[in-house]
Amino acid sequence: MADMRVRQAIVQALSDEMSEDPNVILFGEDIAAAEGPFKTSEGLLDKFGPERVRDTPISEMAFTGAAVGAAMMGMRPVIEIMFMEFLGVALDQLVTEAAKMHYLSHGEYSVPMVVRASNASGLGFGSQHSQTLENWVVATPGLKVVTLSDAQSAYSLLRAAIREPNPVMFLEPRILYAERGPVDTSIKLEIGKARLIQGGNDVTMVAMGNMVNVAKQAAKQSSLSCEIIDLSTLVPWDRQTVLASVKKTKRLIVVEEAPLSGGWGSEIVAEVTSNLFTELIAPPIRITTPDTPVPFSGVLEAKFTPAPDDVTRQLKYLVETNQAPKPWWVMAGLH
Amino acid sequence: MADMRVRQAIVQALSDEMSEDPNVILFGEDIAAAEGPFKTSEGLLDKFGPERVRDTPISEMAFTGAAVGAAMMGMRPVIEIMFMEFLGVALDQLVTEAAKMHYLSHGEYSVPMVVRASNASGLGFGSQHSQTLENWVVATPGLKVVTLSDAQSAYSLLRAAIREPNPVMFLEPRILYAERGPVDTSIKLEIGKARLIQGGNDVTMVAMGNMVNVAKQAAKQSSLSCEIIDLSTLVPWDRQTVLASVKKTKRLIVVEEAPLSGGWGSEIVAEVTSNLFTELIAPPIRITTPDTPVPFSGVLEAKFTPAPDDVTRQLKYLVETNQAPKPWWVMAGLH
Amino acid sequence: MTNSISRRSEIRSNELAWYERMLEIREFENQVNALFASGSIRGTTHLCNGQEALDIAIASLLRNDDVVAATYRSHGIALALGLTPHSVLAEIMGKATGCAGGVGGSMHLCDKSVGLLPTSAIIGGGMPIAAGAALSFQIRKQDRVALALFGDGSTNIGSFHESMNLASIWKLPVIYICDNNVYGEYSRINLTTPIEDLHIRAESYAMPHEKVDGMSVYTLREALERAIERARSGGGPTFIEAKTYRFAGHSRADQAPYRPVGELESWKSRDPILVLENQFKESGKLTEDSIAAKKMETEKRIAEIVQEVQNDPEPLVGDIFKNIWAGSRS
Amino acid sequence: MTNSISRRSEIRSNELAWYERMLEIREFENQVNALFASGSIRGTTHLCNGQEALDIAIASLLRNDDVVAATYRSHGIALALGLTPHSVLAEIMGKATGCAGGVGGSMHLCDKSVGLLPTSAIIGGGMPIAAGAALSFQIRKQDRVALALFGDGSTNIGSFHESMNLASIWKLPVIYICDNNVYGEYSRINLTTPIEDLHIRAESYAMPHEKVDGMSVYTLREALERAIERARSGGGPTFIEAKTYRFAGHSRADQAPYRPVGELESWKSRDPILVLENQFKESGKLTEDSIAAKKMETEKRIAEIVQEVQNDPEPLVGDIFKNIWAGSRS
Ligand SMILES: Cc1ncc(C[n+]2csc(CCOP(=O)(O)OP(=O)(O)O)c2C)c(N)n1
Ligand SMILES: Cc1ncc(C[n+]2csc(CCOP(=O)(O)OP(=O)(O)O)c2C)c(N)n1
Ligand SMILES: [Mg+2]
Ligand SMILES: [Mg+2]
Repeated sequence: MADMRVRQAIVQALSDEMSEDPNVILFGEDIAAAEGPFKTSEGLLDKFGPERVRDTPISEMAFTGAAVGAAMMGMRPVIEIMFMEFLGVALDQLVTEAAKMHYLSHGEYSVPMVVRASNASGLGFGSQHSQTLENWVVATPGLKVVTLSDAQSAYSLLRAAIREPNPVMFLEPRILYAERGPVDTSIKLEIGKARLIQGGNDVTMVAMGNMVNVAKQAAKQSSLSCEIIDLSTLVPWDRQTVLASVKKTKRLIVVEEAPLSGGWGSEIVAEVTSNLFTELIAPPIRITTPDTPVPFSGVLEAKFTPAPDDVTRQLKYLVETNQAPKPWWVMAGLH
Repeated sequence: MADMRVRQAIVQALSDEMSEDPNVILFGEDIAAAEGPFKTSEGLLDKFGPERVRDTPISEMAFTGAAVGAAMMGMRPVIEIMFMEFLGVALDQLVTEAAKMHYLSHGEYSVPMVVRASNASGLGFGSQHSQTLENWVVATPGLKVVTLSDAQSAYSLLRAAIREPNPVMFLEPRILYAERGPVDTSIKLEIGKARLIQGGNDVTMVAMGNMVNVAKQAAKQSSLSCEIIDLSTLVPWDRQTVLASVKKTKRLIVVEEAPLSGGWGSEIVAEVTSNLFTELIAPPIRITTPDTPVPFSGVLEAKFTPAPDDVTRQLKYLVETNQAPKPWWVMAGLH
Repeated sequence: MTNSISRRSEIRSNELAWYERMLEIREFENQVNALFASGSIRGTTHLCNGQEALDIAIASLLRNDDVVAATYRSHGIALALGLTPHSVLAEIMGKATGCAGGVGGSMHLCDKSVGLLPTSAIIGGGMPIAAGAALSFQIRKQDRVALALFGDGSTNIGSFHESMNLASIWKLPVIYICDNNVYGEYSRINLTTPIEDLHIRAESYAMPHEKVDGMSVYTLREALERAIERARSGGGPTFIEAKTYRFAGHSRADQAPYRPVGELESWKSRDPILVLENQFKESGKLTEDSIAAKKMETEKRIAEIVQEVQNDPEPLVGDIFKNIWAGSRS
Repeated sequence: MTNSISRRSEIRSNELAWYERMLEIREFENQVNALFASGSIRGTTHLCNGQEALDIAIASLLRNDDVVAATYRSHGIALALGLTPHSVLAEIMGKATGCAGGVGGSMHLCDKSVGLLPTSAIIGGGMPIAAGAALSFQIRKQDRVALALFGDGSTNIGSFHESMNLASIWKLPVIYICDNNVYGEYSRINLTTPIEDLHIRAESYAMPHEKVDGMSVYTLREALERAIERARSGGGPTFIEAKTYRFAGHSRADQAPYRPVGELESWKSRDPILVLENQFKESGKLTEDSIAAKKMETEKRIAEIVQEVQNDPEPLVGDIFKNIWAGSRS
């Protein structure tokens, strides 16, 4: 079991899938000769050649659509959208074409493609290159949405995504690319299954991406017994695991990097509340980023995402009072 | 006070704003000479001339972006995206440019533009022309999102949207264009304020667009006392009005046309639950469309959106048992 | 038995079938128009009257393993490629027997057996998809071809530009065909596009291009043959502009009040059915009598199909939940 | 007092200021590069070394009420248009004194007083915005001009195509300028684009176009003057391709290992600063001595600014919540 950076785990997953299945092909901007702006395709051009690993023009709509067409013919294209925001010029192909293709062909065609995109904040890329933007790809029956949170999930979820018969939006929090972690290449993770990060009894914390790490640190520095679930797949999310956990802990906190208004966490809260209303002993809450664009300044960006301290404070308040705390940025005196 | 169709109310609002403010201009595909695919700009080319009322090429990205640029120079462009899905080729300009322009210019520029788009199902336009797609435009600080539900709100909210200093996504459920209703042109509605449709004590129903009508009919045919709120503005939504109502009724039902997974209703449920946890006597629930593409067949499409009967049944179950019912499509034996 | 594949073979092997199929398409569209007017078809329809020659030329040349990415205006190409009038009309009427089981409708036709990809209702939707299909042919070293069909107005969408460039730089076996029928919805092309010959846009991508009379099956076939040969032999993409005319309105009940006086009539004198009819009369393949007989046969056959389809079953309500996820049972 | 407007006047009235401003931009970029390397700048930066001539030519001709929509690679055009090195560097370093208060960063510069719209980090982002600004000038019958600046690789994005077509059909007073610096990120333009002269793409839109030496301020000014005159007088848009070269890597720490051997050196022999320097030396405007003095002055001044900015205050954390909604106080 090797220690790898997340970006290396991605390379490894791509490489392993490409070795096993000649239908797997890669394309995107500067992913071939330059090995990817974030080095997530290092060595793959050399290994698999220019037919299967291709640089594209700056044409997201065209190459996303090309992935749709190639997938319909039985290939398994994996494309890279360098920053999730760039889907804003190509969303049509993913949501309105790819996701509906199986349905509109009466089941005759399927679209086994993966759209990898780096997302989220933390590295000073500014307002147009730092959002999480899961909201663009939810509410789209036919499209699966997955987020990695560490090297192991990068490896195992990406492999699963490539094997998935449906289009998959695969989100990669950019800030994690350089993070190291153990990777056991024999571990299989399933799309649609949440990962139990740690067991606990006082509260269930549901997170994705880098917020899994924030939740872990917050739990560690608190004296509470926290059950932490890495949702991993946002669509379709693992109701069973989450509901079972909250049934046990009777409290729910979602830790997410999306804005409070319109973020995905409300979905978890709504479902849990509808289903476990009488069993909850405290209001389910969300700890999110505020309703603001992502600021560039390092000082501001550091305050934009909830830090472990902020989460710990919310956690403590919730469990001690069984009441919803004010938003962390209010607690922290920012607003 | 005249009776008007919704599409006429839109024309009237556009006309009145254009008369009062020379900066208001219109463009979109076939909105000038042909007066709009849904006749929502009837007579406006004649009245205001070809400088201010323009047909565009089939280039949503270009004309949405042109609206951004014109708005930054102080015009008040109102553009038409014929079907909401077409924003999938132009979302970038709205979400990543327009919404962040004030922020990125340190407050120097603002973008007073309105993007009108027809949306939602019911008329047999099929999977690629029938979605509600609010999810594309939420979670975007800097962008307001509004939905009309009748002729009065078409008129008054559109006027308010045009006067708004921020970019506004203005959603027009297509199925309502032909509906008639009274319009008092002196009534002003505010962006950000929900509309109380009827008072009641047993349950608060929050809806938008055509679902307001479904909620009304459902309430009428039930024996319960329902308070119905037309959210009108989804971003930023009127927490105060909704919370006050649920505080009184102690029960919440959101009736929405978006899919269960990823729809906007979860946001309302999550906020209400966090804030009024101890006062609720029943789990807040959502009555939505199922997680499927919109089917074309009339038989299927009629079953795709919750009908008043379905809502009545859910309502009854919730109030009688204080428990969450199964989804209406399960209750109705569809799945 | 009549199925898509046998109907496709017919049109590849038999020139008279071109004519018969054109009659079929025309009559089909007329009936769709009537059914829409009478309220038997809901939603929208986009008729192809006047544009049949291109559909026939394409179907007469492509192989079954080639693929076509077309648009909401695809009744004609669907029938030409072999889909039965029954399955297409049933889809348009939302019946369980439709080619997409009734969930698609007029804008979403599909038949994998003859390579018709689900048609897209989004302008530019099919253009990169065709490139992607071609990419897979190229990588697998298959001599298959992908073809994208779209209108004049659609050459103004970003996807057109990006797709053409990508196809060219990768030398993909794809053919882009613009059916220039002079209008995009209610706008004459000159009002939205500052050039007259759209095919010159291919220069921006160093892509071979030509313009061709869209009313003549034979002329279209010549241009297409060159493009197909180029694509199959590794020569890359081609852009073809077929000059034609939309005899019907844009969609639904549109009566096209925006046409200049005389324009429709002038184009109708070159009705592609008439053009082929005259060629076949000259060569003795058709006579006045055989023409009349064929027209009668077609009308009768389509009328019967309309009857049949009207009696076809509606989808089951549970069908709403089908075919959403590949590889899962639900 | 030095502010954006006075710096803008300078460059419009004084040819020597062109040279000084080019030195300033070059030295500024060199310092940004060093600051990034040393970890004092976070995120990313995109330097414009080698491309200064175009920025200067533009700023020397546009009026303050004209507007420019540019990109993430905009330190040069920002300084040329008049923004102070202090306010630009402060923005790049995320300081409260930055032109966007530190919330923008290197990719998002802005100054309304000299018409610099917030620069976009999205390829194609500014192109239609420039068209829209031009639309407002046209409707209000103002003789103002909007200008969009972008790179060679950006001519492959859909927005380019759509914006050019819209600008042309509406005859908007907008100028599209492609700064062809041979690379888009790490890809040489010929690997992504099958034509060499990008300006011919304007033919698709019946738009006047020309290619011009991007290393010479005077030549660029001539082309720009023609385009500006055309735009101001109602003649519509122009597309200009300026052939230049990016002396630095694409961004951050990129060392550009992908360059063919000798390419950089060959372009450096036509360094735009050198070109202008030689012209001024010939005409007697500059001497070896005055050049050396100016270079020293510039280095010293920029070094001081670096010091100052480093000591500037960070934004207040509450600033996260500012300027999100227009017209509201929060
Ligand atoms: C992205 C997008 N924008 C707008 C439309 C609405 N629309 C449907 S058909 C059409 C006209 C297309 O004209 P053309 O390309 O000439 O094809 P034709 O209808 O003439 O066959 C338009 C604008 C759409 N479907 N998709
Ligand atoms: C829509 C979109 N796709 C991709 C990118 C990533 N990106 C940033 S700069 C760049 C290269 C642009 O090249 P060019 O247009 O030649 O401009 P240059 O950087 O050379 O000035 C790319 C691909 C982006 N910012 N936006
Ligand atoms: Mg047309
Ligand atoms: Mg470049």
